[in-house]
Amino acid sequence: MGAKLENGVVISNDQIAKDIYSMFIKAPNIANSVEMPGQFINLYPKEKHTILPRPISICEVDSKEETIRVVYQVVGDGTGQFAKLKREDEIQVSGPIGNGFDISGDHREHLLVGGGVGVPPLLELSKRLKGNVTVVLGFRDEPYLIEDFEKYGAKVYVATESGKHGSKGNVLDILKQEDIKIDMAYSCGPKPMLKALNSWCQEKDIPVQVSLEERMACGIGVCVGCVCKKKDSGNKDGWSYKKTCTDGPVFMGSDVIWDE
Amino acid sequence: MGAKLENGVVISNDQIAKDIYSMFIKAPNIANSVEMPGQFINLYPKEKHTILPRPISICEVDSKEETIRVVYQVVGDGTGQFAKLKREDEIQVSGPIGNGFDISGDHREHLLVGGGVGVPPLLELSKRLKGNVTVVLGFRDEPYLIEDFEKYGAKVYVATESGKHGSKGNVLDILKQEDIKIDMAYSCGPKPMLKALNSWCQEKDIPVQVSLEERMACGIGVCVGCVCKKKDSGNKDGWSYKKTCTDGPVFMGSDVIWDE
Amino acid sequence: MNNKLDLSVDIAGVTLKNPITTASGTFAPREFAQFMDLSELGGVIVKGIANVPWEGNPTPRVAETYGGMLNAVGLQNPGVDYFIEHDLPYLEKSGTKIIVNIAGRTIEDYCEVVEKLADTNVDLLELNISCPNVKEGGIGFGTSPEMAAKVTREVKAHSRQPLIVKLSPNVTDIVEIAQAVAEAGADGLSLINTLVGMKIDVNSKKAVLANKIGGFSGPAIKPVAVRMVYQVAQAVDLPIIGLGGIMTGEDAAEFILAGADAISVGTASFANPRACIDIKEELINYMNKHGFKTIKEIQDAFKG
Amino acid sequence: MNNKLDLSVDIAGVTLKNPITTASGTFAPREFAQFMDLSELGGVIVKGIANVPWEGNPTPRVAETYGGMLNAVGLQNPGVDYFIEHDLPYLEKSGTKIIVNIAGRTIEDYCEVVEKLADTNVDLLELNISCPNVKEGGIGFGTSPEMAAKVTREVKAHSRQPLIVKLSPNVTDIVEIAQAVAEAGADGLSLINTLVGMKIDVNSKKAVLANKIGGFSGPAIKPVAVRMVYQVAQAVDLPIIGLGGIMTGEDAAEFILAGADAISVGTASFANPRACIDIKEELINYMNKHGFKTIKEIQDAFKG
Ligand SMILES: Cc1cc2nc3c(=O)[nH]c(=O)nc-3n(C[C@H](O)[C@H](O)[C@H](O)COP(=O)(O)OP(=O)(O)OC[C@H]3O[C@@H](n4cnc5c(N)ncnc54)[C@H](O)[C@@H]3O)c2cc1C
Ligand SMILES: Cc1cc2nc3c(=O)[nH]c(=O)nc-3n(C[C@H](O)[C@H](O)[C@H](O)COP(=O)(O)OP(=O)(O)OC[C@H]3O[C@@H](n4cnc5c(N)ncnc54)[C@H](O)[C@@H]3O)c2cc1C
Ligand SMILES: Cc1cc2nc3c(=O)[nH]c(=O)nc-3n(C[C@H](O)[C@H](O)[C@H](O)COP(=O)(O)O)c2cc1C
Ligand SMILES: Cc1cc2nc3c(=O)[nH]c(=O)nc-3n(C[C@H](O)[C@H](O)[C@H](O)COP(=O)(O)O)c2cc1C
Ligand code: FES
Ligand code: FES
Repeated sequence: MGAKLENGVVISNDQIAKDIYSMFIKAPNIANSVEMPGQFINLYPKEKHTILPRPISICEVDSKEETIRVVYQVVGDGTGQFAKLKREDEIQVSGPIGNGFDISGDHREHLLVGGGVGVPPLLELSKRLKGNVTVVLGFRDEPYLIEDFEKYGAKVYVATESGKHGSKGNVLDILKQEDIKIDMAYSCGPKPMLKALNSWCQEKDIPVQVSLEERMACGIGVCVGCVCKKKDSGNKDGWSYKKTCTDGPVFMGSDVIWDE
Repeated sequence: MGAKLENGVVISNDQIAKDIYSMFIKAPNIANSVEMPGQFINLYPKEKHTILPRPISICEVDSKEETIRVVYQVVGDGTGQFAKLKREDEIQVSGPIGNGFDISGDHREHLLVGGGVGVPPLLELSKRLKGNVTVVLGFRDEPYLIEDFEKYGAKVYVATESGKHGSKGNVLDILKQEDIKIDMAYSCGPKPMLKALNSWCQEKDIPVQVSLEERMACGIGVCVGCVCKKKDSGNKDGWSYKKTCTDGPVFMGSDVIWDE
Repeated sequence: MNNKLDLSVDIAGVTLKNPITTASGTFAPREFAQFMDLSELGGVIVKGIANVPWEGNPTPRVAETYGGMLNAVGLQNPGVDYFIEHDLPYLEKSGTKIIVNIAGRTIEDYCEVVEKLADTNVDLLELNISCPNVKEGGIGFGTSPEMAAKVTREVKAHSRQPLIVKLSPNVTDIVEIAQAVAEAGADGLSLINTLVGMKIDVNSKKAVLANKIGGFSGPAIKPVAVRMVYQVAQAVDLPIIGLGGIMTGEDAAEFILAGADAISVGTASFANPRACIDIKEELINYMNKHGFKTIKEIQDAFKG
Repeated sequence: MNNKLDLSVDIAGVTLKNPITTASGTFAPREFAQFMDLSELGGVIVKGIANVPWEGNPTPRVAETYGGMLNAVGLQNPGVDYFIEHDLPYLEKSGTKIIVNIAGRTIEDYCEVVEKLADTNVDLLELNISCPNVKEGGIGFGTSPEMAAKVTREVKAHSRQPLIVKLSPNVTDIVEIAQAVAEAGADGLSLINTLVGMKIDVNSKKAVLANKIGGFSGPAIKPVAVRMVYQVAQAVDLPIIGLGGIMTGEDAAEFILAGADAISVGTASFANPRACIDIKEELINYMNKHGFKTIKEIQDAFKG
């Protein structure tokens, strides 16, 4: 269907954990064009010294209300500006962008693994999946979105690095402890986590879809700034650069060159 | 006493004519340091792509309320940002800056001539002058601050270019028509107006103080960006560059080199 | 749009319906067709194409700076054969002029590309001489007048379409380079390419770009670009495509006043995917406000 | 301030109590003393001083650009005799190191200034080789390695204090210039001076500056400055004062990571008269957050 550009209108923008905000944006053209969970949008900061859009995953889409929900962490200038947006403020948005998670197969036992700001896109995914959904989430300190996952019927495990909530440790520790039935794994989060999960899945012969993150400029497939290495016959070493924004962000873990 | 730097707090910021705003800023250190009418302050725009302060004349100072009043026209990016300020917003201010109008003499018949955004500083001047004050103001289309001058007992003449208000024409036309008694003239406004007034005063042998305007960078006497030519023995041609911001903005009309 | 305005401009004998083109490397026709009608553009300048595919640099390749950005994409491109087969047919249907930006590591590389393009419907060639040249030890062709003239002369001898040479701003004397290129037979000039910049992440204590240094573009660099367009327009009698930080129609007018005949929109298209169209409309508003009927009238109105 | 931190740095044998200095032309001691205690600064670099008074350029001399500014002050200054009589005594009481920036149109001009300063309490000299040189036809000394070396060598021979040479960034190869200056005997380097920019007012259709082109400074240019400091620090073994667009303590840290030993705050002092002090405090916060005890430790932490 292609990406749209529109002036979204902020419906709400609330802090839900330390430095973490949940924002609902009314953006009818974009909301009606979302095809797959795991797609993202670009939010354009308003202050003129910040010129690049910020890619943020679609956390939930409500086609009746024509809203997109995003959950984002304030880490710098752009997300700092987003945190100041108030109800009825306008914000330029483009999207939906990218190839999200493939849910067209007939798998029944789904494992969703999220870390930090990789958690949000898994929420829309968990809503759309048919079958049993187990969600394993890792946070540094303070978990968020847990009730949202539970509301849609997922079984949720939480790990925190500090051990303040859930079990102390990381998502892999949970996977090793618990005996979860899995036909297909889906994941989004920091690269080391994705890499470890990919190895674990390979050992167990479980297919895994991973959502990658790269520094982006255009966010719409133009600048070739955001590439990642995907296995194929593209060059003599058996890989080629793919655009994380529009060829991804979701790839099969087995297709990704992890060695960096 | 020197200039101060402080975070002013906006008390009010109201549109009073087309593109013209009147803003009261609480800035105790600055308000308490104003020495002469005709001094100005620097307002620092908040958005990060605008990096230089905007020089704006002090229109009124209230040392009891510790406020500075400025009246400014929206002409570009910086003043556009000021127009969006709301009650209780903070804005960085430095001031008071410059040599204002000299009111230490014992003149009794004062003529104040203002054009456009040169009108505001004359208000504080008219308040402080002892004796009879006649004010002649020129505007393109829509006059402002007239009642304020009248409130302080000045006799006010208004000229507009369009003729919509007051008499059609410019301030010089009024001076030539009316028979105003003058010991000392004071003026602020566009350079062509100042120049014409200076010539007129010279003919009549009336001393005139003029407030000049120049593009400024620092606004505090550092960059030497804002110079104007003042007669003196400084170089072989009988003039030297003076800083409009701190040596001025007010000079004796007879000291200014007008030929540009 | 105002009927009384004539926005068309002539660049080396090719008429663009308006002066708005897309800066090389910042515009991909299919992607932007999602947001605009390409036929509204004066011309599309495609990203740098070499004789063979280039892999480009490792990531991170991009970073934001204060009012600008850095890129070290390393001219990743699929090569001229792929371009002719896959991208050109799409462009031919887009209803705008096609300008191909050419990358190369040797003079032979460049010549091979323009020869392959000779039989196509490409309207104009834009020679990027900021590329690192391998034969002369990595120094860009664009940093010495002799090298710039040499590559221009040879590529011109092999090309059918008019040749615009795109200059690097990272030189002591831009006028000297422009004159050398003009004497060597260039049909027009584009300026400027990116400055060279660097950003260090103070938290990770590492250069943000994998390549450490990269091309610096965006509104931050506009004063350098306007200055160079002005200096070159005073000295060289060739059509100029001006670019570097254009974000608004008034920025476009500023370049035209400085001496540009057409302009390109680069980084602005990342900040706003509809930038080219918005800039065109703002330029029309500017012309109406100031009573300009043609682009030439803007140029002639410059008072120095 | 944290007692465990040692902010002091050594520049050519002179110890600055902290790495914060004031960029030449953007700081006047008496004016800034209204807003800060000058003894909090590592050093004050005063505006360019010539052998005789210079009148400078006509106005407008300054303009704002997107995240930056242009100036064409034309090095207006009252001359070295006036400086020694009127400004130096004030500076001597300020409790900070005194660094004098030197302007000249000929090598003899420069030499006269440093000779007059030899008997004073000035701590360091900073040679501005971006000035137009009249003898060689207006080309800046700083744009050719030969000229830069020549002026450095001669001025060094006439000066008592250590000589920092301040480089112009408007060159094809900054490293080549830095190396030439180093070989000619410079005791340190400052980089960068202003880029060259232009702005045209699209309403008046005139260049905003009377001089048309001018020096371009401010946060917009920071990526160019960081890149040059990095490149020169890799190649030349001299202390470096880094500057160009520093607005925050993290910007200062970025220059130190790139290889600078000290930094100067320029245009930022216009945007905020207390910028030097704020930047110092932010740098201290940065050091505390990252566990740095000395400026050298920041420099050594750069991971490439
Ligand atoms: C496909 C994708 C989906 C994402 N989804 C989310 C999400 O749902 N929630 C969330 O909180 N974050 C998400 N991120 C990360 C988010 O884009 C960055 O945190 C954000 O861009 C930081 O912007 P800033 O201006 O606050 O930070 P700054 O550090 O000031 O940004 C400077 C520049 O670096 C880029 N940048 C900084 N951090 C990152 C990063 N981690 N990844 C990519 N670019 C970065 C910015 O876009 C900007 O161009 C996602 C990233 C990608 C690539
Ligand atoms: C001593 C002095 C007192 C002033 N008092 C007033 C006042 O009381 N009310 C009022 O409305 N205006 C006043 N002005 C003019 C006012 O400073 C400018 O209108 C304002 O700076 C424009 O800023 P901008 O960002 O909106 O415009 P832009 O055009 O976007 O500004 C760009 C740059 O140019 C400078 N600039 C633009 N116009 C002028 C100008 N006319 N004079 C000096 N610099 C300018 C700005 O400061 C800024 O650095 C005064 C100017 C001076 C020098
Ligand atoms: C991501 C990116 C890729 C670019 N690729 C090319 C290229 O392939 N060939 C070229 O001549 N210029 C290339 N450029 C330079 C631009 O065409 C343009 O000259 C520069 O960005 C300045 O314009 P701007 O400030 O409007 O972006 C690229 C710029 C960017 C940002
Ligand atoms: C108004 C102004 C005057 C300057 N005068 C001088 C000068 O006299 N000598 C000099 O070497 N550099 C001079 N400079 C350059 C600055 O010292 C500095 O190198 C440059 O502005 C970059 O730093 P910044 O971006 O922090 O301002 C001047 C800069 C400005 C803005
Ligand atoms: S971010 Fe530009 S192509 Fe992906
Ligand atoms: S504005 Fe800087 S000296 Fe007057």
